Amino acid sequence: MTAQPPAILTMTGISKEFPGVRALDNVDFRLFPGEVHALMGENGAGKSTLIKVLTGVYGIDAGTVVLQDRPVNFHAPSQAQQAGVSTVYQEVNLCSNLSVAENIFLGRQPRRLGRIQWSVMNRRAAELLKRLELNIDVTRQLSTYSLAVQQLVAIARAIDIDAKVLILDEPTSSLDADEVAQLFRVMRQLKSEGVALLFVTHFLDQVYEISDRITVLRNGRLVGEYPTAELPQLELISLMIGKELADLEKLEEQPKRPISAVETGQPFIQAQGVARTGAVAPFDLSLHPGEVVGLAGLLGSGRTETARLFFGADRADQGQFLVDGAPVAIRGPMTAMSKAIAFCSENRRTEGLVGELTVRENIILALQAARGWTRPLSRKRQDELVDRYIRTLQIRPANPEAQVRNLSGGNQQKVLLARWLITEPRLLILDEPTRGIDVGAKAEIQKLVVELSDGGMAVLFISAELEEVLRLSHKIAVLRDRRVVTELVNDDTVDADRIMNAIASGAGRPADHLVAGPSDTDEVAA
Amino acid sequence: MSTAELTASRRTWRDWVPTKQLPVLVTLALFGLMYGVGVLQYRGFSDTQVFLNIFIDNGFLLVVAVGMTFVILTGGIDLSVGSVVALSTMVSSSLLTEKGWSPYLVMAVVLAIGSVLGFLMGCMIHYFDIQPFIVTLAGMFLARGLCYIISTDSIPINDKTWVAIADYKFRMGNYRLSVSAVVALVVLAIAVWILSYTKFGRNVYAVGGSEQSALLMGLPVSRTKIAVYTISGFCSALGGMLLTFYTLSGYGRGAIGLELDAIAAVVIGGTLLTGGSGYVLGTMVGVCVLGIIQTLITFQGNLSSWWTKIFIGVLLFAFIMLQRVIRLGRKT
Amino acid sequence: GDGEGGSGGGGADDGQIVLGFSQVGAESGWRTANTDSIKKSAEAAGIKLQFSDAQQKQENQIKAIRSFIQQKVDVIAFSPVVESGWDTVLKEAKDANIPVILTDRAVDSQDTSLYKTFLGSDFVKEGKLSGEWLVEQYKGKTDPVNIVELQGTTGSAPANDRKKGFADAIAAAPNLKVIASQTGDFTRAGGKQVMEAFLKAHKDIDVLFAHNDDMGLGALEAIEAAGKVPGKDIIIITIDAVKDGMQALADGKFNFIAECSPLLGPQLMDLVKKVHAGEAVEPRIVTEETTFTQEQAKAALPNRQY
Amino acid sequence: MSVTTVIRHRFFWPVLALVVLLVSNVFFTPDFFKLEVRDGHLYGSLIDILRNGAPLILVATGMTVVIATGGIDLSVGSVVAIVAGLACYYISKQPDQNAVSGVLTAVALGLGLALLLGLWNGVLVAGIGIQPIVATLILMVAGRGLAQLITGGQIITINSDPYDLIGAGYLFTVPFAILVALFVVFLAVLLTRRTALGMLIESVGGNAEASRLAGIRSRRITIMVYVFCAFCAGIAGLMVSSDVSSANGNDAGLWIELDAILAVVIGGTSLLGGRFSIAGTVLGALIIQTLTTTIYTTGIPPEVTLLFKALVVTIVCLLQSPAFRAKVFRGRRRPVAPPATPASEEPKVEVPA
Ligand SMILES: Nc1ncnc2c1ncn2[C@@H]1O[C@H](COP(=O)(O)OP(=O)(O)OP(=O)(O)O)[C@@H](O)[C@H]1O
Ligand SMILES: Nc1ncnc2c1ncn2[C@@H]1O[C@H](COP(=O)(O)OP(=O)(O)OP(=O)(O)O)[C@@H](O)[C@H]1O
Ligand SMILES: [Mg+2]
Ligand SMILES: [Mg+2]
Repeated sequence: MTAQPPAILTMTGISKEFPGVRALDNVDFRLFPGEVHALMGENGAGKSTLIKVLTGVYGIDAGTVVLQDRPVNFHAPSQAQQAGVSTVYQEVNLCSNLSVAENIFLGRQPRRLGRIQWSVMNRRAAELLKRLELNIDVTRQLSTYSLAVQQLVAIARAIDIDAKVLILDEPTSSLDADEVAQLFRVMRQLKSEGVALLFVTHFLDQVYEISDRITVLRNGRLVGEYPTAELPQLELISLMIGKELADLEKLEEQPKRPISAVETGQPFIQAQGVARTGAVAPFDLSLHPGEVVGLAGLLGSGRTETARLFFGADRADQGQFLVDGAPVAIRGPMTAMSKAIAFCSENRRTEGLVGELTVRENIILALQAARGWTRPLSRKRQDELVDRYIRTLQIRPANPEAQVRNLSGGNQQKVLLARWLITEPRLLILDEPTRGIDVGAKAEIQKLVVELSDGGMAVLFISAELEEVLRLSHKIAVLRDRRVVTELVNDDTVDADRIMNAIASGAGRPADHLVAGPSDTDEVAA
Repeated sequence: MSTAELTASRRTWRDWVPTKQLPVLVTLALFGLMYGVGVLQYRGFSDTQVFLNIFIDNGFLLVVAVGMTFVILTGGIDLSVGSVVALSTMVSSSLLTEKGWSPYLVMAVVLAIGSVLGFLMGCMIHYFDIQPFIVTLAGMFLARGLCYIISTDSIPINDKTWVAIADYKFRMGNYRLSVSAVVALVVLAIAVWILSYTKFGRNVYAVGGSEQSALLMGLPVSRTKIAVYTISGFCSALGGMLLTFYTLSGYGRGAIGLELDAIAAVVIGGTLLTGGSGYVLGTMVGVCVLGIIQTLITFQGNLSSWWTKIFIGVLLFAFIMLQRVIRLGRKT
Repeated sequence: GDGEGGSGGGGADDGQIVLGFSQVGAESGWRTANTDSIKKSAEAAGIKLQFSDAQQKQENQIKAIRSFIQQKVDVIAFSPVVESGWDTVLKEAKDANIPVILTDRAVDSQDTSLYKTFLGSDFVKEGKLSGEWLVEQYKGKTDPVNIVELQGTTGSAPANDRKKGFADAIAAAPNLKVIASQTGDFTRAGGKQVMEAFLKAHKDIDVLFAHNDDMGLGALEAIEAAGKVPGKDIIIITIDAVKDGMQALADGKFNFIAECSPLLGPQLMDLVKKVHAGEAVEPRIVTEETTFTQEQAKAALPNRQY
Repeated sequence: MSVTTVIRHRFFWPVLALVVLLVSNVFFTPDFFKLEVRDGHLYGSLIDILRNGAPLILVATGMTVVIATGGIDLSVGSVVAIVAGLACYYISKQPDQNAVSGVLTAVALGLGLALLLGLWNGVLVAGIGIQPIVATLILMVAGRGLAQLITGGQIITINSDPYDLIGAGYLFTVPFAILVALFVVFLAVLLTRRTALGMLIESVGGNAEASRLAGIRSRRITIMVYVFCAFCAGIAGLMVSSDVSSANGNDAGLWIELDAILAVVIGGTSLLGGRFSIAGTVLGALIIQTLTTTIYTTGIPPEVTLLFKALVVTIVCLLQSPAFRAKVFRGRRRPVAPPATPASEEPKVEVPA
């Protein structure tokens, strides 16, 4: 096509097979300097695999890679890095036992006379993060920060490496609009410096906002390469999903029941003055059967921590919960589950799945835990349940005996969701359930939430995508600085702007006594 | 607002106690407590030389434990250290006494043998993806077997240089430190420096934190992993040499079970066996704790053999419990 | 250490002799009996015993001896874990004017002034006595005699020495041949397992020589399970003469035992007193030991204390 | 089943190692595989291997589940010695050592104590949160002393026919010890695979935090596995003491923890926890016992024994390592490029056949 600058990276005829799965089949891919190239495809289409094959994480079965006119064959990510390819992989791959600054500079620490200069490193790390509008204590251990911060740190690390090619595999999956904007600003600047950017995301608006060119993969095969400007959104979706446009109409959203129809009778669960020192300030929140309550707030505002209290993942040290009007001490996940509460964590890799176990085992895990080890689910029953949810959520590969760790990121998320759905909870807490999920599946999940709530299930819904929260929730609790600042009934008057206003001018001051706890958080310049 | 201001304004008293170093500090405090008990309980315990003797008597253990710290920080383990220590005592003594080699050449050979063994184990662990426990267990059998091949008897060392080194004392007023104690402290200092001020040292922590992440971050994982086992092999060989300064002999059945002492010292010093967290200075405190337990028992002087073991167990238990209680107490 | 003079006699305030004793460990019944005997006789002799267990580690023994020196005991006695490497610490003891007595095993120091005396059994001799008895049994016969040997823990002194003594003795009779030799770690279980394997691998075993009674006792069970009669089909020679071993000998299951007595407490206390008083003592004192045949065992068994 | 499915089976290499070891014995002992009935019971080298391996099989089975939770139990050797000591001590104090009731009480006492010791380990690990290796190191050291305390550092010899049955007796011509080991292994398999326990253990070992958030009572499970492990070690203790009709506090079970861990790993269970295989462990234990027996029968001198052991362990582990097989058997397909100049590499295109 445009033959003006020669491609910096050309991949031809790439194939990659895992035992039982053909992840890539004769895929071609080109990347030009000074462009943002979006790699699109459904969950499991092979996007991450293509990236890993390129950077030497996996060996290539067949095909050639040419970087700057020279054929390359990397055997380790370090080689790719040295050749000028810098990568942010899909799951956050940092060392959470080290400080933020170290994570950014590992392997490239500023040194004098062979001695690492810690103060220089910390200063530069802070400066670098400020470029992404992140003001945090960089000497703190990375694990004390939320996933979103970790994602930003990974990005900071990648962009600081002086690279000719920058690969970002779903960097925005846990980021809020603000952070995304910052990231895009940085990406544009790099682009203007002639860096070639490869960008993977499931957010279509982001694709159209930033990318110049799109390559679509489906089932490990190349569908085609298109200039973004010439590819309408719906057509892109149909290319990814491989269905006709007409079929997509089904994914259109359904009308939501009005709140008056939901908030009747006794709430299923009520939080009264619940709080946890150093984590969340006292708050009240109630959920009725069939009600979807969204939590909105900026990154690190305490949505996750609030949700964890409902499940007993962390124990509340103030206030009380009423379930069906009766006080209940939620001491741990077991008590919560006995009250039919389910919690789908945002951090699927460390808090959700057991990578070594199979899809089937991961799905039945919570149900089995609730029954106790002496009453195993019969194999027949397991297969029934698992098959049903593999079909409903379109988990791929549709093999219940596949190891979960080998699934693509989005499919892992679906497995986690399935685990909680089969427990048939009365309250389902979904923390970023659509993180890393493709458009088709996302619509399915949203539809599912609506169906479930219609069926009488209460849902506590957290998402970095405000639109999603708005679309699904009957009521939205707005958080700021780990304090519930206001509660909005989601009627026609409420839109993204109003919520942003609520966040910005939120009623409460920052809770000073909270911010410096041991599980301290980042700050976001508002 | 600058970051510095931001963070400064948010500091509370908690921040003044360094969270990361806490396990080491707690261990140190408990060591002080035990020392105090010894001073109150036994005559002559307060003599500073008793304290220095801990280093003189355990110099070799300290060196071995320092090597072990590197390995454990990467999430591995090295069971071969005890046997490699024994092997180096055998190699030194047989080369010196039976072959009459020059002592400096012997030192070089011994250190080389240890490092090569460590290097080979590291390669097996990394390239063939075999669990460290098993590879080093095989290494343990191998080194011990080599000892017996050299001789099943103990071999004395009469070499002049060796004896001179063994007898040399650094004096500070009334107090003495042996060469091996000083060597051990130097090794410790070097290890502290490597682990906190070199790229390699930080890579050790990164690999221990998450090997996969380290790999994806483009760190030289293979080099790091192989290097830590080489270091451990080197330290074991050096430890074996220090042991020969202590005993002036080589014995194939020496240092049996030393690997457990070394691991215990590392872990008591606050390092996590899962890797990625800990300090080599903690290891020193761990060695001191083991040393003081031994000293207490010697001063006690009338424990029967089995009560000695039970007493060691009870002290270990008390120690670890206190460590836990103090740390938990801070968390909430 | 600084302080008052530091010559012998300053240990206990009441003029009681203080003996620092560093034991190898508690690795076997023999060793424990040894410890027991020393503790009991110290008490009987009115000697204050500072006991320390080295858990089979030379380092610990050196530490213990150093600590004895620091505590200014009157006499130091110890059973060395190994032969070599004692010069330094023994010199320290000598400088501090504390006499040293070796028990159970010798050290290989060139400078014999470092210790007053060595009280103990002679492992080589035990092996030799066993071998000589066997040679005697087959005197005048030329048929090949197949011997299997159960060794003690590899690298331990009794195993090395007994093996050597035995080999030296049977070298006199060319028809006696050790066809298999394996370690049974001085334990019954070890003896049993190894003997089982020997019985399968070698069809014509005439003699079993075990480095201690326990391995012999274990081997007994293996031999019986194989349908052979111990003491008849296979001649059994062992060392130690513990009660169970003597019983087997008296029952005709063993054929010969060379004694290795752990009960050297009384002798040791005598020596301690003499050494403390500055009397001259023999540099080498062999413990009173003997050998037993089946007949002798029957006679000796009733008053066997260990 | 095709040849490739056989070769691909995860037990292929360990089984091959076992077979090679067994067969190599034939060169030294021609009738190595011969089984005969002597004095009304089975007799032969294979039976010896099974019977002598029974304690190791037991301990390794217990160790497997502990390792599956990501833990380790160093104290099993001491538990073996304590239980052996206690049972024999009790029997030795009985007026009639042959009384079945006395023996049963001794067995119950021993196993009861084993359960308590396991509980102790479990509470230290799961309740107090001490690292398993240290928690069990405490009992490893102190327990050995305890065993010696019970036996007075001496060997307690007993003459009890009912007690002898456990380790040295026969039932239906088969050594009783083999039956006991089989039964416990069967029980373990049943408990872990017929209930959900196995999966929950693997989940805890695979990802402890995720398991907690899935509502698994990981604490309880962890305590349970340590109790089970000590129980297995306890039975092994009864077995070894009964085998030689005596208890030896100093030597019983010495270093058995290393052999057990080795067996577990040879059997394909990762020391990091997660997936476990009891069948694999039994296989591993048999390999180790066969190795020991082979050393005895082939007349390898004791000084070389350890070298030989190192060699075999290395070979077995190498064969088991997929990375090794990939690198060595199929040749290396991708030459390793020097990291600094990756771009100068010629592209290597391989098309899988
Ligand atoms: N290590 C592996 N072993 C086996 N199969 C794998 C492995 N890694 C990936 N796969 C399979 O390869 C296919 C492609 O996965 P990949 O991770 O590339 O998808 P993706 O396009 O990145 O999807 P997502 O949007 O969900 O991240 C999937 O079917 C996945 O199950
Ligand atoms: N398990 C934990 N341990 C320590 N600190 C934690 C933990 N979980 C959360 N935090 C801290 O608490 C802060 C509050 O984060 P939380 O995840 O609740 O916010 P959020 O609104 O969900 O934001 P995000 O969108 O980043 O997930 C986080 O920034 C993090 O630093
Ligand atoms: Mg992906
Ligand atoms: Mg969150």
